[in-house]
Amino acid sequence: MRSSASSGSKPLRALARAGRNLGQFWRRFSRNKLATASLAVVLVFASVAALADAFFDYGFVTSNQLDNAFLKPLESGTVYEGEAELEHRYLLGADNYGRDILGRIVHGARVSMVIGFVTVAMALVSGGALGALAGYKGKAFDTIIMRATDILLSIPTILLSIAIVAALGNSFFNLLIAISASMVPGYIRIVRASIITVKDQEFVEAARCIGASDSRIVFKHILVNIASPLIVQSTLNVGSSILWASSLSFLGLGILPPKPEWGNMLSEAREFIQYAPHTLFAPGLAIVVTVLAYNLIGDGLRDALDPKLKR
Amino acid sequence: MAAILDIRDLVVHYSSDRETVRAVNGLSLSLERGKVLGLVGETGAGKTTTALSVLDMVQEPQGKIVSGTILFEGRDIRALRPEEMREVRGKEIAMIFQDPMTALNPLITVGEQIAETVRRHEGLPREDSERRAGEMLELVGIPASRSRDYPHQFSGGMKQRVVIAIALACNPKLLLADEPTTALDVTIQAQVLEMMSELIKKFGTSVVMITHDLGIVAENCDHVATMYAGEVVEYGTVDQVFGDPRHPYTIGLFGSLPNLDEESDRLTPIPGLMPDPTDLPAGCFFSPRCPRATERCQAERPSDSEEGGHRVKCHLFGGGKEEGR
Amino acid sequence: MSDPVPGGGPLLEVRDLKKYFDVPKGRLHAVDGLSFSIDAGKTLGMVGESGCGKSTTGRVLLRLHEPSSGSVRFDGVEVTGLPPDRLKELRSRMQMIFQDPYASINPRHTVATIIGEPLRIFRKVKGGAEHEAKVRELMETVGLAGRLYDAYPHELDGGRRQRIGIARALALEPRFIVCDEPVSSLDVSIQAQILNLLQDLQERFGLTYLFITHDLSVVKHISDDIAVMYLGQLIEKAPTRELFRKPLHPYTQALLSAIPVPKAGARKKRIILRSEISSPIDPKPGCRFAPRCEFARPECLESDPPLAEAAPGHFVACRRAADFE
Amino acid sequence: MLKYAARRVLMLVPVLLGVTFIVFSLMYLTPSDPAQIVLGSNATPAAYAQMRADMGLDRPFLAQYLHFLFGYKHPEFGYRGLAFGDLGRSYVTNRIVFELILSSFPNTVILAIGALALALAVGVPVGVISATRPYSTVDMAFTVLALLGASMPVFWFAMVLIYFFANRLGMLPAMANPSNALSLALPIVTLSMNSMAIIMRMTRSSMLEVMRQDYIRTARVKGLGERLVVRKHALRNALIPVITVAGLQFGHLLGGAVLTEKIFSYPGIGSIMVDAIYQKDTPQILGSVCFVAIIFTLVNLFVDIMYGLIDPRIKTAVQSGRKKAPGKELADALKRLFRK
Repeated sequence: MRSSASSGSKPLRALARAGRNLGQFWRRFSRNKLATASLAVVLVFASVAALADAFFDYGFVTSNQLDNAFLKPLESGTVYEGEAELEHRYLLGADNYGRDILGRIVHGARVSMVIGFVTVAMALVSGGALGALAGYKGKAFDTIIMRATDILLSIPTILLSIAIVAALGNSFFNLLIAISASMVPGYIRIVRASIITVKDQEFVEAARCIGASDSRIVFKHILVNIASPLIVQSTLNVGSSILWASSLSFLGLGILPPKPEWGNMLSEAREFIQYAPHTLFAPGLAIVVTVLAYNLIGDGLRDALDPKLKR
Repeated sequence: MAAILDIRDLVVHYSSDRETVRAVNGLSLSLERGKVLGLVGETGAGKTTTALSVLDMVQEPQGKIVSGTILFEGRDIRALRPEEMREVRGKEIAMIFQDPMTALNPLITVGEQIAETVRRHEGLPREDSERRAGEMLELVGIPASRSRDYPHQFSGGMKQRVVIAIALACNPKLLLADEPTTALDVTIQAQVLEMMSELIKKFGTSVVMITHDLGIVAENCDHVATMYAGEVVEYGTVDQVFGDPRHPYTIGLFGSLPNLDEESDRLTPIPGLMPDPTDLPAGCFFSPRCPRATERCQAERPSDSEEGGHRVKCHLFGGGKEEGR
Repeated sequence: MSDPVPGGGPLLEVRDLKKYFDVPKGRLHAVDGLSFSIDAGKTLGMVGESGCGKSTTGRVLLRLHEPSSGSVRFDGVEVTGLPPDRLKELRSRMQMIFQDPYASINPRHTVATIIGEPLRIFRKVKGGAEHEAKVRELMETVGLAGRLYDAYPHELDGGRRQRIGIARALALEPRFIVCDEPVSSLDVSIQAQILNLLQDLQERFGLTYLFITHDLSVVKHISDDIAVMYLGQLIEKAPTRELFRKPLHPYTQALLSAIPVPKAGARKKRIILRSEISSPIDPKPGCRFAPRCEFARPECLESDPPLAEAAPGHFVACRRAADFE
Repeated sequence: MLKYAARRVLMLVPVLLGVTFIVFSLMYLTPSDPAQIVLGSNATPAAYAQMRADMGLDRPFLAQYLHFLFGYKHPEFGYRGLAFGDLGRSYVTNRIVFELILSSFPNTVILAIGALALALAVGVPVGVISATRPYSTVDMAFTVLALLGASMPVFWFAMVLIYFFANRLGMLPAMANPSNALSLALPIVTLSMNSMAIIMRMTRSSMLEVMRQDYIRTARVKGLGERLVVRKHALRNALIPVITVAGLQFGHLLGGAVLTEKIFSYPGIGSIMVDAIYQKDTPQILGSVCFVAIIFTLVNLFVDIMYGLIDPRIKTAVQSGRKKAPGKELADALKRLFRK
C-alpha cells in the first residue's frame, strides 16, 4: 500500500509541495492589486538600477555641463564628452551643474537599492541573532541585551546615525553601519518577542519531549514560525532604510555630490526651489514611489503570509 | 400553549467570493412559553448561527438569512426594521455567550454594563438603573457592592453570573443561552446552572439552551432538538429523545458518551467526520456516516416524520411508521 | 524495584514531588507534595479542576519543567537530576500527548515531518525509504489515511491533528505516555474515536498511561485507578470502581455529584459547593479545601491532612473521612 | 502608583549611564581635537599641550569618561560633572550648555505639541471611519494616503510645502520662529504628517480588532444603537494602543524633529544638537542628548501612567506591584513596530 500511495520519488514530491505552497502564496498575494503593482514597480526600478550604465554613462551624470544648468524638462542642450560635442535631450531637465536629472535618478536608484538591501541584511543578521539569544536563552542574556536596547532607543535615532558617521568618518560603508545600527534595536525586539510567544507554544514543548536539541528547536521549529513577521518587517525596513539614507545624505552625511544619490540631489536642489522647482520634484517622487512600493508590498505580504487567514 | 418562538425552514449562509458555507439548512423549531429547549449538536452543527438568526445578528461578517420565517410571539422577526429589532434585543430576547472571559467590556464596570441595558430599554434615570444593577447582582449571588468593580476582578464563574445578570436585567421573555457553562469547571458549572434554573423558574423565562453536553440537557430541559449539519434531525421531549432515541445520529451521540453509571469497555463512536459545510453530501447529510444508510438515503433528503410530538428526519421512519429498528 | 516485570509492579514512582513557581505576588504552589505510583500496563486517571496542578504534574514527570523537589523514579531510574544525554535517552521511553491539537503541532510542518521527527532525532531508522515506511506504518496505526502524508495541519480537523500527536508520541515506542487532556477539545463523536484508539494502543503495545483530565466520565471510562487533585495536592486515590462507589473526600463527593447525567429523569441530589477555588499562591497551612467544605472543623485548618489508607488501596487526605464511612 | 513611578525614574540612572557612554565613545572616536577648537589654530605647541593636559585629553579613555561624569578642575573649564547636574560649557561658544538647552527646548515643545494635536485630530477620526467600513473605497483611499504619508521624506515634503505656500502663494513664511504663530503652520504640518499616518493606521487596525471582540456582540445583543456601541464600547478599548503610540510619537517629536527644524531654520533642540555634532562640541552634544533621553523616558513613563488611568486592568496590576502588566506586552510590540 505504501509504494502505491506515494506518488513519485521523494525529492520530486518535495518539489511539488514547494510549488504548491508557492502557488498558494502567490494566489493570496496577487489578490492584493496594489501590492502586485508595487512589486512590478520595484522590479522595474531594480532592473533599471542594475542596468544603469546601459542607460546613462556614470561619467556623464557626474560631470558638470554648466552651460546647461537648470534646463527645464524635455529641453535639449549641448554636452561635451572629452572632445566630442553632443546634442542631449534632458527628459527631466538639468540640475544646477547642468547634469541630467533622469540620469542621476537612475544611478541614484542603484545606490538606494544597495543601501536598502545591505543595511536590512546587516540589521537582520545582527539584531536577529541578539534577539534570538535574548528570547530563547533568557535570564542574564535577556537582561543585558534588552537594557542595551533600551539605551539605544532613548537616543534619538537620527542623532545616533549622525554621531556614528561623525565618529567613523564620512564614507559609504560607515553610512551603511549608521543606518543598520538604527534598525538593530527594532529587530532585537521583534525577534525576541516572537520567539517568546512561539517558545511557550505546546509544539515546542512537544519537540523537547521527543528529545529535540536547542538548536533543532530554534532552527526547525521557531524560525519557520517567526519568518513571516520578519519578512514583512524587512520589506518595510528596506523602504525606511532608503528614506533614512536620503535624509542623512540630505544633511550632508554619507554620500556626497557629485556622486548621485536622491537625498543629496534634493539637498542641492534646496537652494534653487524658487528658481528651478523641477530639480526638487523628480528626485523626491523617486523616493516616494520606491518607499511607497515597499510599504505596499509589506502590507500585501502581511496578509498573504498570515496563517490565520489560511484556513 | 402557544409557541413563543417558531422557526420555519430557516436557511443561513455565510458567503465569501470563493465559497458558501451552508450553516443552517432548512431548520424548523418551536418553543413553548415557559419551557426550556435544549439544542444539542457538535461543533459546526449551526447551533450558534440559529440563535444569532433569532436576533437578526448573523450579518457579521458575511452571513445572511437566505430564507425561512422566525416568529417571536407571532411577530415576524425578519420583517422588523433595524430600530424595532434593537427594541427586541436585550428587552424581549436576551442572549448569553459561551466565553465569560471575553463577553464583558474590560473598561466598563460590571454595574454599568447591567445598568446601561436597563436605561436603554426602560428609560430609567441613572440612579434607578444603578440600583437595579445592584439588585440583579444580588440575584445572581454577587454582593451589590461589587457593581463598581471591573470584569478582570472577577473569576470565570462570577463573570458568567454577571453575564446572566445582564441578560435577565430587563426580564426578557426569551433567553438564548449559548453554551453558558462550557468554559467553567464542573463544580462551578453546577453552581451556575443551579442559579440559572432558579431564576428562569422565578421569572418564567422561556429558554433555548444551546449545549453539546447531553447531561445538561437531561437535567435542565423540557424538550430537546438534535442538530446535525444545520438541520434538526430529531426533536421531542427529554423523555422521548433520551428514553427512545431514534435518529442514527442521536443514537451515535449516546454511544460516544462514556457512561458514568454503567461499566463498558468500548465506546461505539460515529465513524467519520462532520461534513464540510461548503460541500454538503447529496441526500441525507448524515448518510456518509450512517451505519444504516441505504441508496435512498444517499439520493433523497428525508423529511420529518412525527409520532406523538417526537419528530425524526430520517427515511427509516417515513410514513409515520418505523420501518426497521 | 530495579527490575519491574511488565504488567506488574510500579513503572513510575513519584515521591513528595513539588513544583513551585515564583510569581510577582509570591510563590505559586502548583504541585505540592505529590506521591503516587503507576503499575506497568495500567492507566492512572488524574482529575481536578483548572489550576489544580494536574498538567504541571505531567510536565514535571517528563522534566519539561524542572521539579522544585521530590523524586520521580521511572523504571527504577531516578529521573530528577538526570544529565541531558541520559534525559534524551529517557524521553524515548516516556512520551506525552498534548491537550490542544492546534497548538501542539508545528503549523509549518507536514504530517510526515511531524511524525518522522522523533525518528530523525534518535536515528531510529536508516535511509529515506525505511523512514517513509515507518512513518506510514505509524499513520496507519493511528488511523490516518496515507494520502495525508504531505498534508499540512491546517488542512485537517482536530481529531486528525490529535492522531498526528499520538503517532508522534508512539514513534519512539515508549512504555509510558502522559495524556494531558487529549480529548477535551474534541467533539463527543471524535472524542469517542480517540478514546477507543488510546485503549487499543494500550492493549497492543502494553502502554502505561497517566491520563490527565477534568472530565470524570472520560476518566472513569479509561482508568484503572483515579487520583483526585485539589490545589496542588492529592486528596484521594482509589481504584476507579471504588472511588465512584464510595468517594470519601468531601470534594470528590461534590465533584461526582456535579456531573450532569445524560439520562431522562436522572437528576440527582447535587452538592453545591460554596464560593470558588482559593489561590494557589502562598497557601496557608491546613486542608486546602477547608474554606469550601461544609464539614470543616478548626483542626482542619491547623495542618495539612495526611494521605491515609482508609480501605485497601483507597487513600484519602481528610481528617473527617472516617466520619463519612 | 508613586512607588512604581519612583522605580521607573530610578531606572533612568543606568539608561543615562549607557547613553552617555555610547555618545562619549563616539565623540572620543571622532577625529577632532577639543583643545584645538578651544584655542583656535594659532596656538603655540606649548600652549596646546598645556591645554590638552588641562582638559585631561592626554589621559586614557576611561579616565576622560570619569572626568566627564564626575568633573575636573580647571581655572577656565573646570566643572563639577554630569553626576552633579553640571553639563559644563560649550567648547565653541563658551556658553553654559544647560542655558542653551533651556532656551531652545520650549521651542521644540511648541512644535511637538502642535504636530501631535494635529495628528490626533485628523488620524483618530479618519481611522475610525476607515474601520467602520473596512475595504470600502473610502477605506482604501485613506489607506493609500496614510501609506503615502509614511513614505514621504520629511525634508522633501517640507520643501514642497515651502515651494507652494511660501514661494508661489506667499501665504506663509518659509522660515519659522516661535514668536510668529503663522510661521509655525508649515513645520507643524510637516512634522505631523508621519505621526498622522501612523496614528491613523493604528486606530484603524485597533478598531477593527476591537469590533471583532465578544463584548461588542454582547453590547449589540443588549439592543444598544450602533453609534453607542462604537463610541462607548469600541472606541475606548481601541484607543489604548493608540495612546501608547501617540505618546511614543511625542517622545520622538521632542527629540527627533531635527530635519524639520533644520529646514525651517527653527531654533529648537534638534538644530542645536546637529550643529553641535558638526562642530564636534562634545559638552553640548552630551548635554543635549542626555537631556533628550531623560525627556524621552519621562514621556514614556507618563504614557504608562495615563494608560493605567484608562485601563482598569493595568491600574490594579501596577498597584499590586506586578511586573508584567497585561497590555504591556502589547505596548512593547507597538513600540518596536512604530519606532522611527
